[in-house]
Amino acid sequence: MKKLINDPADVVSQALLGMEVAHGDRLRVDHEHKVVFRKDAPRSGKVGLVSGGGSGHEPMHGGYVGLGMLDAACCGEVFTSPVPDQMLAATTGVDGGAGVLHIVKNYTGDVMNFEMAAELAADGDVQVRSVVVDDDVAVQDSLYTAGRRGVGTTVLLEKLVGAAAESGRSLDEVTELATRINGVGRSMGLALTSCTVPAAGKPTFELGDDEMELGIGIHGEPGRKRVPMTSAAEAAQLLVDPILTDLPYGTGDSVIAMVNGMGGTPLIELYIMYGEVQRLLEKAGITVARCLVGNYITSLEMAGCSVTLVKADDELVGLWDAPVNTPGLRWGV
Amino acid sequence: MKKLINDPADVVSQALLGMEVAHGDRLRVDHEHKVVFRKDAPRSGKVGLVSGGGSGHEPMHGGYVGLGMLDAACCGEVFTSPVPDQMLAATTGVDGGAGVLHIVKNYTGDVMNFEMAAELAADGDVQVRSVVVDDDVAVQDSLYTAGRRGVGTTVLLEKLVGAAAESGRSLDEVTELATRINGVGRSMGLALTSCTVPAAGKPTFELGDDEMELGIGIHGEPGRKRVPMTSAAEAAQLLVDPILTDLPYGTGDSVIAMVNGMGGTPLIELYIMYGEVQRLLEKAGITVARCLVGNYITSLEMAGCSVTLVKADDELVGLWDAPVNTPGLRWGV
Amino acid sequence: MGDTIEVAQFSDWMRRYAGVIHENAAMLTELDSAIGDADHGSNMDRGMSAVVAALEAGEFASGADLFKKIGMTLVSSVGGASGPLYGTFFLRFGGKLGDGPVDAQALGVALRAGVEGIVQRGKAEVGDKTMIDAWAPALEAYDAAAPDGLDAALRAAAEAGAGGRDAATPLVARKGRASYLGERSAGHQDPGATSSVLLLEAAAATLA
Amino acid sequence: MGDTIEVAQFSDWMRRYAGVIHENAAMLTELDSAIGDADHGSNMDRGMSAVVAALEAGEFASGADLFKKIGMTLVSSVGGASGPLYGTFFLRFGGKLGDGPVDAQALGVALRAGVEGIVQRGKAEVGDKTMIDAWAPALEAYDAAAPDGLDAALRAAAEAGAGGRDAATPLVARKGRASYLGERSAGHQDPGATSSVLLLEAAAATLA
Ligand SMILES: Nc1ncnc2c1ncn2[C@@H]1O[C@H](COP(=O)(O)OP(=O)(O)O)[C@@H](O)[C@H]1O
Ligand SMILES: Nc1ncnc2c1ncn2[C@@H]1O[C@H](COP(=O)(O)OP(=O)(O)O)[C@@H](O)[C@H]1O
Ligand SMILES: [Mg+2]
Ligand SMILES: [Mg+2]
Ligand SMILES: [Mg+2]
Ligand SMILES: [Mg+2]
Repeated sequence: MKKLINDPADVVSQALLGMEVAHGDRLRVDHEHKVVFRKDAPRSGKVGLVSGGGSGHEPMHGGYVGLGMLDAACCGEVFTSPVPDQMLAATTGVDGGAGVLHIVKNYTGDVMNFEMAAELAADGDVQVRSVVVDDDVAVQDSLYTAGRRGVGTTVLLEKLVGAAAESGRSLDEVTELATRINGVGRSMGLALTSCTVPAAGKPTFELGDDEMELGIGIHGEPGRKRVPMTSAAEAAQLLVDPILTDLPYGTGDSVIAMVNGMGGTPLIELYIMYGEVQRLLEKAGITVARCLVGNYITSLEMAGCSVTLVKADDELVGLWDAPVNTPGLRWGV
Repeated sequence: MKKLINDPADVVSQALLGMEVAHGDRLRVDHEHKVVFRKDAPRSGKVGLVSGGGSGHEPMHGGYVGLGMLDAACCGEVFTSPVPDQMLAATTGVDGGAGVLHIVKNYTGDVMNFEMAAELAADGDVQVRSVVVDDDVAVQDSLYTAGRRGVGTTVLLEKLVGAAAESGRSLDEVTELATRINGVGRSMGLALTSCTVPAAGKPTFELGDDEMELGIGIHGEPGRKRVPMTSAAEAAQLLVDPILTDLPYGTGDSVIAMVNGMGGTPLIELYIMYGEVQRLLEKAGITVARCLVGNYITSLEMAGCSVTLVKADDELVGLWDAPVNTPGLRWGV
Repeated sequence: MGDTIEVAQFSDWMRRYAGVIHENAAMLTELDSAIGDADHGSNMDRGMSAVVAALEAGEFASGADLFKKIGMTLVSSVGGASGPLYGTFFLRFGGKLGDGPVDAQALGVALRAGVEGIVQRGKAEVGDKTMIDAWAPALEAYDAAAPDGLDAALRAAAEAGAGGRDAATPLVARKGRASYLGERSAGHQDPGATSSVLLLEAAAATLA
Repeated sequence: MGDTIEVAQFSDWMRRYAGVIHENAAMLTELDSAIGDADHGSNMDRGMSAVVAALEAGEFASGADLFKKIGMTLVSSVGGASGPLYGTFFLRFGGKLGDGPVDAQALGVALRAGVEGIVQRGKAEVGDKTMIDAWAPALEAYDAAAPDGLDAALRAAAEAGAGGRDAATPLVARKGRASYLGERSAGHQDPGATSSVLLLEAAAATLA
């Protein structure tokens, strides 16, 4: 394992030290709880947005804290959900009287820890709601399983809901919006290489030179199936087809699209992928209203990419274009 | 070689197709010449800024085209300088009557091709100046050698000079500023892995699990020397020490600092590195006025990072904070 | 060893488990690499080190006090799926212990309450390929052997837990991270079931 | 083969060189991996394919015309260091050929002009570990053997070029990308010197 770290056990807290000095103008870090706060949190009268999850997905979530996006992000160990104490500290730290929305990715650990935190916060009478993002079409949804994972839609949702909260919408409205966005968000990902969890010290899985993993999440897990390595054009099809099949909308609609790198794929390849994805959407009669191409929700140094589509209407495009000022996403300010 | 591409010979033109659809609101692509133009180029009365070089360093340079930064970027093959025809097309395409500055990284190929283009452009009576960036302290400077490479300072220089050009400064002023910035910019980089040039099909060099390359450029070349793999704290020292030794300034001064990833190093590690770098600068009595942490000038999927310092005075900080709207760098707008 | 358990023995159990987890952390993470995210060993190791630190720092008058602390410590330090699950287990387990010495039957009641807590949190059933596949048969075996005393009951539980763990290996996961793998999860041993059996084995070695 | 060169032979030279470059592209890139950026083979291959396409597309009345086109084509298609260097070589080379048939002495004059172009562009000297290390001894050997005719001169040039290329291998590079490696560049064969020798060998096989 070759990583620019000092101690595998200390990766998260040391990265937070770096974030704090790099972005001290906009962010504040609670090192005890490993929570990244917007510098001016809590903002009175504004619904607080809290997200969090395992680390290793940078810039998510700490990099999405700031004006027009999150008020706080809880940083768990690498690929490990944070603990309720962290979410509680974040929740009480951002509550400006208008309540707090937890944005939770659908993983057993994340859901349970956020649930425990919400129970604790309710005792202290902060009004807490939560939305669970579950947009990964690689996973069959069913009542009898853990359901779909939360992946790329999380990024777009945090931006969109962040803008809504910034504009003064109520906790009910913000929660409704978040639920609606999750309902029209779909993602699918693939990996060309494994990543190495620092504490594990070796790659999570081995993959041949002629293979890739299709239907991966964001924790360096193996995917739904192993398929032969293929061209960008075919890889795009492998990602877009299952999304199109699953979309609760289609021809004539427009979307916010993201082609996301898993951390180790160069931007030049992501642009090739975006070209392919765009062509497939065009063929399906879907217009891209806005897009992101880059590393937005990653799995350490994994090579690979994912595609996310969120149906866009005028309201969402307006929220998308609203100012955002975070380390990971910034415009309009 | 596992890459999300269609054809090793067609990587650059296909990525440009993706860039064009992703950023069509701000950019225009001349596919024949592989030049990325600012959509509203040429801007009458504004000095045109043209850069370019081999591809594989994304977001540089195409991702730095836009308001407040470059007017055009010439995209060579991967790690290969573009040809004079490209620079000529870019130069005539951005000249708004106030002349054009070529921002050239000091590599034999880049320098010669830009030189030939400038000769051709002068025939067509566009006024052309050029600045050659040579900031890499890993390379001994000497009259008898090719001199130092141009690396990280290029990014900061394009931003700063871009703001100056945007504000209406003359070709002389902009050229003088660029030369001045290059004079106070220093960089040093290291690699944990090689990258694979698509047309070559295999890693440029092999590196053991306990080794790293110190003093690398940005073309996937082996470095100045091979050293044992080490901690983030020691790696930071290996990068910062030679920069400090070489700086034409020191204690009491302030800088714009960049901790840059080579493409395959996750952001969480770059933040750890930034924390270490900041601490070393503090010890040396140097204040960080502004910083960048992320993948800004890369070598495909190479793991590793570089540190760049540019001395900052009030003028430069003002130029830094001025609005910029490019795919790779955006704020204030 | 008598037929009731003292608070000190509970401490021993936890210390022994912490040691066993530390020794087996790489193995647990390896199992989690195959069908999860390569952190179960480090998660449990981090949690049990925190538990040992809590034991050093405090005095505990009763098993109830002790396990309340342990449950809270795990909830606060592990994260992931296993943090809330093991945390809830010990909180509920401790909640049933009462103040006095604990006999085989009382321990059985507490274990069942702990496991019910896991089920409430995680909503897994036997056959979902989770730690429940170890715990469910372990509880049954425990109750069946409890009349023969603590030692017999705990040994039976550990053995049945191991059987349940192994029986789950061929299954396709329906809960937890392994469920995302679909058919590919079959044939792999569940990390949480594995750490649960280690807990039962440590109990058999310390509580009887 | 006579003692003067026809335009068709110049075309043959270029076609043959294109083929040789294509066959040796991987080897040239391999050399460039060790002390450069792993693109010399693909650079030259791209350029010489463009040259072949230009030969197909056009008719050339004289060597001067032909090499002007070739030089421009290389400048416009190769990039990197080798594009301007080989491009300038052929532009200057062609500029000296004149309209009539080319004899051994005239070819020598043209070669020297080409190499002077490389030196003007790249400012390298013998011993800097660049293609100049092949060209400089090649020119000398050519001139010395020119009285014996084209064939002898070109063979001598190719052989001396190879000697120069090999003599540069132990050197530390002072120009081009290899110079960034410092001491580590010693012991590696220079890619550009290698492709230059291939060009001379192709000349010996086609022009005499
Ligand atoms: N819903 C659930 N109910 C019971 N146990 C579960 C459930 N989900 C996961 N587990 C257990 O948790 C283990 C994984 O723990 P761990 O790796 O620490 O957490 P994470 O999956 O969040 O990385 C699994 O092997 C499984 O035994
Ligand atoms: N200044 C120079 N003068 C002469 N030849 C040079 C000079 N710089 C580089 N070269 C030659 O160019 C070769 C490298 O060409 P190539 O790999 O195509 O370009 P780049 O170095 O831009 O990647 C070197 O092997 C060397 O022979
Ligand atoms: Mg985990
Ligand atoms: Mg090159
Ligand atoms: Mg796990
Ligand atoms: Mg090269």
